[in-house]
Amino acid sequence: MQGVLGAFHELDSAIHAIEDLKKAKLGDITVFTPTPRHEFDHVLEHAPSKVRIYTLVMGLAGVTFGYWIPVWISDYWPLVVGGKAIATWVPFTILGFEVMVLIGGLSTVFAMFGFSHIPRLTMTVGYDPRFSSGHFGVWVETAPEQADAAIELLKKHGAEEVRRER
Amino acid sequence: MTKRRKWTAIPGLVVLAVGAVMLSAYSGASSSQNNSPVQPIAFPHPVHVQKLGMNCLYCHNAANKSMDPGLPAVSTCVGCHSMVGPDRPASDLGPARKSAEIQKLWNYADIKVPGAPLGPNAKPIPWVRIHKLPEYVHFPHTRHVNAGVTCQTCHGQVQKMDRVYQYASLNMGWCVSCHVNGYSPKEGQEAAGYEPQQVAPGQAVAPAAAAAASTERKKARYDCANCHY
Amino acid sequence: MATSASPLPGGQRPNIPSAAVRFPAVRSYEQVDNEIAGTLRPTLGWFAALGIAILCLLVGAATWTYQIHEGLGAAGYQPPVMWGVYIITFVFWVGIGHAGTLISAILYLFRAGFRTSIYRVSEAMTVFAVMTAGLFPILHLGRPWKFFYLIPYPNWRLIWPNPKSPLVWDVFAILTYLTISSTFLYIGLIPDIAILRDREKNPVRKSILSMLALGWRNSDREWRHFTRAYLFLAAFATPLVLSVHSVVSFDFAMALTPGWHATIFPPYFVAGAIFSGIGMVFTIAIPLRKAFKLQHYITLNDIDAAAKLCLFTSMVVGLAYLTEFQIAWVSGNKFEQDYFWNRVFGQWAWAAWIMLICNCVLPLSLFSQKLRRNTTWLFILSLFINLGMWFERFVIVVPSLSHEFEPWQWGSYRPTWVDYGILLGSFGWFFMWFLLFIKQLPVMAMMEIKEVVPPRFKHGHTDPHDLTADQIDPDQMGVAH
Amino acid sequence: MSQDTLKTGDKPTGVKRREFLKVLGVTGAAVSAAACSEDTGKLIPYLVSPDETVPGVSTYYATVCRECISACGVIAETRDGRVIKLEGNPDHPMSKGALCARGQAAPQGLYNPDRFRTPMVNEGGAWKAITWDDAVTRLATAVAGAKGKPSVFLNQHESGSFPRFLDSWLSSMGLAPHLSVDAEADQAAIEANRRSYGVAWPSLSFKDAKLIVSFGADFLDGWGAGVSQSLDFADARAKLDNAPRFVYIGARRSLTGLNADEWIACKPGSELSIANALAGKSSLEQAATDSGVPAAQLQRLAAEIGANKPLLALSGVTGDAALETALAVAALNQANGAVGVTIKPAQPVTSFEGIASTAQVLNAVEQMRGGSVGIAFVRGTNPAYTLPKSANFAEAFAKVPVRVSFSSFPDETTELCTLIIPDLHSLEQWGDAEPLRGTITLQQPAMDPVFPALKGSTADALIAAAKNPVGTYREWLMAQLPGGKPAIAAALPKGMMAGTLPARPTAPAAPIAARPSPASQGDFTLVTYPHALLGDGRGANKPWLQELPDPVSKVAWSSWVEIHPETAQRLGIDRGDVLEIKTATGSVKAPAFPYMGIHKDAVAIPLGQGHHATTAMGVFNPKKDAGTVQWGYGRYARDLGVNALDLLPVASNAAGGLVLDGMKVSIAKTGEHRTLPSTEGSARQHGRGIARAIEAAELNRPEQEEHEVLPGAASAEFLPGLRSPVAADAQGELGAPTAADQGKLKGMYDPNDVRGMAKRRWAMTIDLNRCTGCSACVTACYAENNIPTVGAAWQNATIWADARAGFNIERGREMNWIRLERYFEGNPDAKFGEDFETRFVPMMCQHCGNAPCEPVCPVYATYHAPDGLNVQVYNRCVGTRYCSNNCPYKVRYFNWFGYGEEDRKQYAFPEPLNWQLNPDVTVRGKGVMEKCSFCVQRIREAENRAAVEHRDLHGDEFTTACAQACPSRAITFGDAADPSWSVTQLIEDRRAYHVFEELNTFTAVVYLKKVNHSAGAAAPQA
Repeated sequence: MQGVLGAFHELDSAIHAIEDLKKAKLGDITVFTPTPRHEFDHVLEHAPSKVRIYTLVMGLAGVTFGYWIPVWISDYWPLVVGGKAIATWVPFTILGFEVMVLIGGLSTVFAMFGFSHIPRLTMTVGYDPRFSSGHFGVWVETAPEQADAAIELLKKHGAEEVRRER
Repeated sequence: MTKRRKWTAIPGLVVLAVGAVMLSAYSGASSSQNNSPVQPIAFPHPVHVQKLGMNCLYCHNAANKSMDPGLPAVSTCVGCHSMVGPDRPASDLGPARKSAEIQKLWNYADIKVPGAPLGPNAKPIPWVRIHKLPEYVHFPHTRHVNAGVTCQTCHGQVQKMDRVYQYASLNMGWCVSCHVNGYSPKEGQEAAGYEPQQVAPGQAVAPAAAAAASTERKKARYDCANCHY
Repeated sequence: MATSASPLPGGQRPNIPSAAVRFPAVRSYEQVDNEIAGTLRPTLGWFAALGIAILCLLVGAATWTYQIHEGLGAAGYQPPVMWGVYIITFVFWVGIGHAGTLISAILYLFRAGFRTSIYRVSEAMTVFAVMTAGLFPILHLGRPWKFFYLIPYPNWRLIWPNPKSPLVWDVFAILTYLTISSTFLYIGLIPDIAILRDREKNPVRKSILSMLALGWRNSDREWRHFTRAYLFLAAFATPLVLSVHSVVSFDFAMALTPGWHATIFPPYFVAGAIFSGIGMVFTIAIPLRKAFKLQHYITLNDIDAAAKLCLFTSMVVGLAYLTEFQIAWVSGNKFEQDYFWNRVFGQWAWAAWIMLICNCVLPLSLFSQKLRRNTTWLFILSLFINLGMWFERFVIVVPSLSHEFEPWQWGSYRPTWVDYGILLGSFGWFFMWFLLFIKQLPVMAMMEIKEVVPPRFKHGHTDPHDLTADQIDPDQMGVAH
Repeated sequence: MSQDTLKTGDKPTGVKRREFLKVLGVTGAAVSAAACSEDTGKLIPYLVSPDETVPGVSTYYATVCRECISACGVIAETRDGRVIKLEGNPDHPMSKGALCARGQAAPQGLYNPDRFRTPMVNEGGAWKAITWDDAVTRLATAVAGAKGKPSVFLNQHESGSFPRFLDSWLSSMGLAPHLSVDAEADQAAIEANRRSYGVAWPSLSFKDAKLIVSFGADFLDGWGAGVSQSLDFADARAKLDNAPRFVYIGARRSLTGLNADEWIACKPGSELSIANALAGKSSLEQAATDSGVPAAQLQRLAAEIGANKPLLALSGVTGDAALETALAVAALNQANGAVGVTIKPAQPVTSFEGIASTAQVLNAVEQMRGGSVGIAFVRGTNPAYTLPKSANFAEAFAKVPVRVSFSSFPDETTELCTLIIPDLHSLEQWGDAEPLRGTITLQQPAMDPVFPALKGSTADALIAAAKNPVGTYREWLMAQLPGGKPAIAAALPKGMMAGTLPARPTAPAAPIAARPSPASQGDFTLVTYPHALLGDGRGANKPWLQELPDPVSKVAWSSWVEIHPETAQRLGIDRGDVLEIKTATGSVKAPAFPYMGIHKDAVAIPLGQGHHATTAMGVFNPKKDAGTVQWGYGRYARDLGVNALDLLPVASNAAGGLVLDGMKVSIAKTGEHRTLPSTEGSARQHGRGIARAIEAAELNRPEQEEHEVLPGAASAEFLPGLRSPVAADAQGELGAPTAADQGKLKGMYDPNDVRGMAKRRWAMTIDLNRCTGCSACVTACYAENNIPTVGAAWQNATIWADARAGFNIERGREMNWIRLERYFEGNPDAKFGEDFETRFVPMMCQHCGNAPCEPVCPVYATYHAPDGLNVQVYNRCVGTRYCSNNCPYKVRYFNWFGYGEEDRKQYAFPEPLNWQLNPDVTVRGKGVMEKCSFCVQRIREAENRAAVEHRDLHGDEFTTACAQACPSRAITFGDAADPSWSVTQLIEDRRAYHVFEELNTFTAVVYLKKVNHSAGAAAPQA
């Protein structure tokens, strides 16, 4: 995988660079930013995250499981305590809730990992330590022949540094 | 970047470890099943039970009367073995020989010559215990024996064991599953290794035999206080 | 449509300008990194503090070993007071463990600005407090080596824990809470760890940080899912906070014991927990702010806001106390009335009054803005609040048990050195973790601070894009126009 | 648990290890639940198995109890050759199957760790263990040496043939006859009985009395034949119509006094004038002024006596006018038609015959002091302790060259001896007794001697020493008994035979030569009395009796000074303030116990504590001192409390009995404070209706309308409690799975829904009208259920912990599964003279149908068994103690230390006390909760027996330990779901109620209200 990486110090220059890159259709664009700026979402126009679906489904699965454990346990070895019914669903709501939160919460996290491809075993090309501190990075995945165009475009928008990677 | 890949294995290992722990806990790996210690005297159950046809209750005489099965007093052994000494003549049990084990018995019982009673310095035989329930478990042998549970159901076919070993796990789950699912005389017979007698069609069956062949499962209470108090 | 009205240029939602001046003294992203990551350099004072904490922990550990060897009688239990310092301290720590998630999750949903600078500290506090609290249910067992009987796992006994027991609810609630809150903390940490990773020179530390950062690279895709997941996690954590302390309160409310058997307990406990938690946040954040020279991040405005929350919860707690007495009064239940009389005017008056003064009287001083903005006073007050909240649990646990239905079995309670030793140990354990944390990982969420620090621009704010939007708005993330 | 391994076998204790191993090897002996090791250990078989015993099955021997002089017939339960429990002999006229706390504790004498394990000789001040034969030869030479010289033999009084054998032996050796000593017997009463009725002790019939008046006669705690008297008294009071009213006259309200309907608090020593006045010998006004009792009260009493014949008046006065009072009371009886009706000289209690008076003992002491005595013997009794210090027994005793002791324990007297040949315990030797004229009770050894080094009883030793041709004592004894061998063989199983023994010589009573003793000054009068449980002190070395709270003060492991709250307030004395009590002859220091039942000008101190070795020995340390002889009456008794006898001058009443009260004392605060080791939380009910009572008149009134709580309507509320939900019953024999609902509905959400309910429900009724508070049930429970005692000084923690006797009890850590609550009724801050009522409530696990303890347990360690038991599973318990917090009755007890683990210093059953452990009951380890199990082991035993015999349980087939022991038959146990059990009738009694019924716990224990007979109601409405 190869392409061109531009590092910007100013937010607006990066935004404009991206717009032009999109117009020029030079390839897929990935933006690196120290902190989430929704300007990028506006220009990149990505679809909303699907994480919420996992949260919902696994939450429901969790609450079901959370009710099922105590009921099964109680019936598995029926012992009367305090003259109460063997499977008393009312207090089991607590367990249901806790297990829902546990499974729902964890699966949300794992869904997030999955969608954003982490944990990532290798540092892919097209990343620079500066992007975690102060700089915005724009990575265009282009064929070598179009690379020069991309470089020129990024430079025009005032990228501090532009480099070609493979 | 191999270094990076290694650590992805860690969660997997953790999962495996947890699984293993649970499996061992579930399978009762902690119990002393199959433990078969060396006894001070290598008492041959097969000879006494199968060849000589002695009943379990002859020696373990309290099994049907008490919580404890009871253990033969040295005098019980000597009852026969003061005559049946170390010098064994040829018999259907084997050629003439000198039995080291009976000699040991004589040493414990302090007997020098055949026919002598227990000597003055007789001391009990320190048998090594094999089947042991924790003290907080109260197991009434009498109740089980009288309910027709054959000894072998729990102790295995001791009549075939040259050296007795712990047959069952004696785990709580093991006890309970029998109480819950029930026990039929037929299973008992099979466990004991007795052939169910063949009955020709139309031939009357002795009631005892019929009872022994019954497959009706009898269940038992399984609340904790049956055994734990 | 025919109308003379003219829309805003650009048709964008107008944004909150105030956010721009949250941290007047913070100019650039790099400054955030340098200043906050700069606090990670260990100092002599830190080593000293850590040493003391570990010493206390060792004392506690030794005491527990002795208690296990000798039997629980080594502690000061006096039947019918079958629960004592351990359960009191358990509830105390669980309570502390609430402010963290509250601040980070609930305030996050409410968009409370003052959250940004203190939530990392309080989340860490939460995790360690819950880790501490989690020890006590095991500590106070007669046979701690059998604690696994409480955990539902398939076993050859074929027998399981009793799901009707509040203590089993506790196991579930506390473990869930520990898992979720530590996940919450960790997720929030990932981007910051990435920052540290990129700054780190030492190869060993770098590789460790790389593992922890899970290869985070600040790509737009990562951020998109990250913010979404963070929002839902916060949405989950919020009811969890409320549920956990309610469950803890069930340990008491589900019992017949006069003084315990009350429906008000869940809200009462939650309020108390939040109150004590904020108290602990002050105890921790105020010295930290000084020691790390972060006054321009944890601004007086933030502290003032937190103090207001503290005042509010204090009044809620006070109301709960009054309600308890009122319930006893109108209930016409003799046992209940006897008990509450005994609580305030009898045997246990001293404890009850410590509780009332520390939790309901002193915090009233926060009506004065001068005091709200006086960190010294807040620190002192927070110590009183911690004390008062410990005694609140004391008043709930001990007097109730010592003065129950059966007069023949009325008794008293005097803890022994064993109880105090283990109490000390718990503080050692908590602060050991906390001190280790503050020198390994940033005590403030750098990336969230960057969110409210204006980025660098080339052509000022004349851009067709809404570049004045310095406030991140999770609901609008990734919404296409 | 490795108790049953060989490695513990080689400990050099004198115990018959082998026997013990046999036992433990084959039986799943009782050991700690916590210690569930994989160490399976060894199986040690018998050499020759005893014919009549089956391993793991109890064998029962009828024998005699020798703990007090009554000599009740008892049955010893033995398991694999060990006595594990004593129970009353149901056929015996004296005990009728009941047994008091002291009798229950006998095995702790048998297995007492401080018992002498070998004979010992004192050579040059150093003690040395010798063989039994050696000891006997030394005895023979000593006796030969003393021939012709005067001699003294002090023998603990006992009924039967041994005294006769002893005298014949002594005369054959040319020695003086023995003195039969008992420090507890009321010698004045005995002498008065002799003079008025011609017998030492007529049997009393409370049943036939219309009015009972007791002048300080504590017939429920130690005065006379305790068990039979309590049985009869309870029966009398249980008659709901015209039950006798009971008036107690005395300066101190004892346990007996607390059972009275009215207490007439007179000045100490003024009983005489009251008795005379009531008998019409003097004016009531005179009596009123002497006694400080309002005349009106006395007049009412006089009227009552006139109106309620026959009367039963008893005198147990111990002042110097004791004999005169007793005679006056006898006159009162004769005047009111008591003789032959309520007092039956025709059926004398023969065990009281032949007691030597204390005066005789003191004269013997003087004889010794004279220096002429050549040899002195002591057996069972402990004069160095039971005689006032002012008698200087030790100094006189020292003048005797040869001093032989046959005592089993290292007590004060034994320590002064030169030769010790320990007697066997009465459970190890042959003997006989005649408690009631015409009933010979046989004492047979229930087991081989615990310590094989002790080859024989005292009698055997004497025989051996005399080279006497009679052979063994057993042979001699058999020759004495009527009917010969066949009759005896027939009698042994029952332990009784008809016939009488030769009458015993009684020395004429004479007071000791009056000795000038300095007159004490002080504004208080001293009252001392034998401890209700420790008696004259002989019970002090038995942990059960030390642990058992005194029925009145509820104080354990300690002495106390009773003082009236009014006086205490006046002097600024608080409960627990250490007071110094001074007389001219001595002084003692003990904590104060403000008690409404003591005259405001008197202080009372119980006897029985304050045992000391001649040289101080320091706190016993189980790890180090286990091997050494524990002088001062053993590890459990030594240095506890004070001996009130130190205060007494040597003075005797006209009957020769020691004067125990009436001397002036001065009291002073020492400034010290000691919390009393008491099980009492609050002595008041605070209107919580735990112990309820009802006026007799009220009770006899016809039934009220329904909504009234009182009469039998109760059963409706009872149903749920006396039914129990079923689960975990695969067989369905108890109901559920085969019930109408197929076992689906196992709940009790609707208490009136009978589906899914069990066919069996173990339940219990406790009749508070019968209960006298004697606490025998508590000790019986300790014995049956292996309950540890926790009060010993060394049973606390180790580091920075308080090593004080009773400290665990101060902290409420006592383990009594059944406890006796003593609640005072009436004005809490009453001035002296205002009467008060006392109610005793035996409180144990109520086995609730809706048990609060059950749902809170996280591990199912406690749950509701299909047969209605609230079960505690020790091995499942993790010790969260939540169950106890949630128990309204507070009847759950926690093992704070390893009381049941033999390697702990807190171990409650040091060798050989652990021989007594009940193999059917798990000994609890540290960190687990325990509580009353309704003797589930007995239930299982019965169920097993029934199952093996292919039958159902019979009604009243067995009962719990407490119910069995109860000397007043207050407790009834049974299956509430099966009408063939008598408990089902009692539940329907109109006095029945549940404690804390409003909590909907649906308890299985039903209490029957106490019935009061107040003064007003007492007037016979004919």
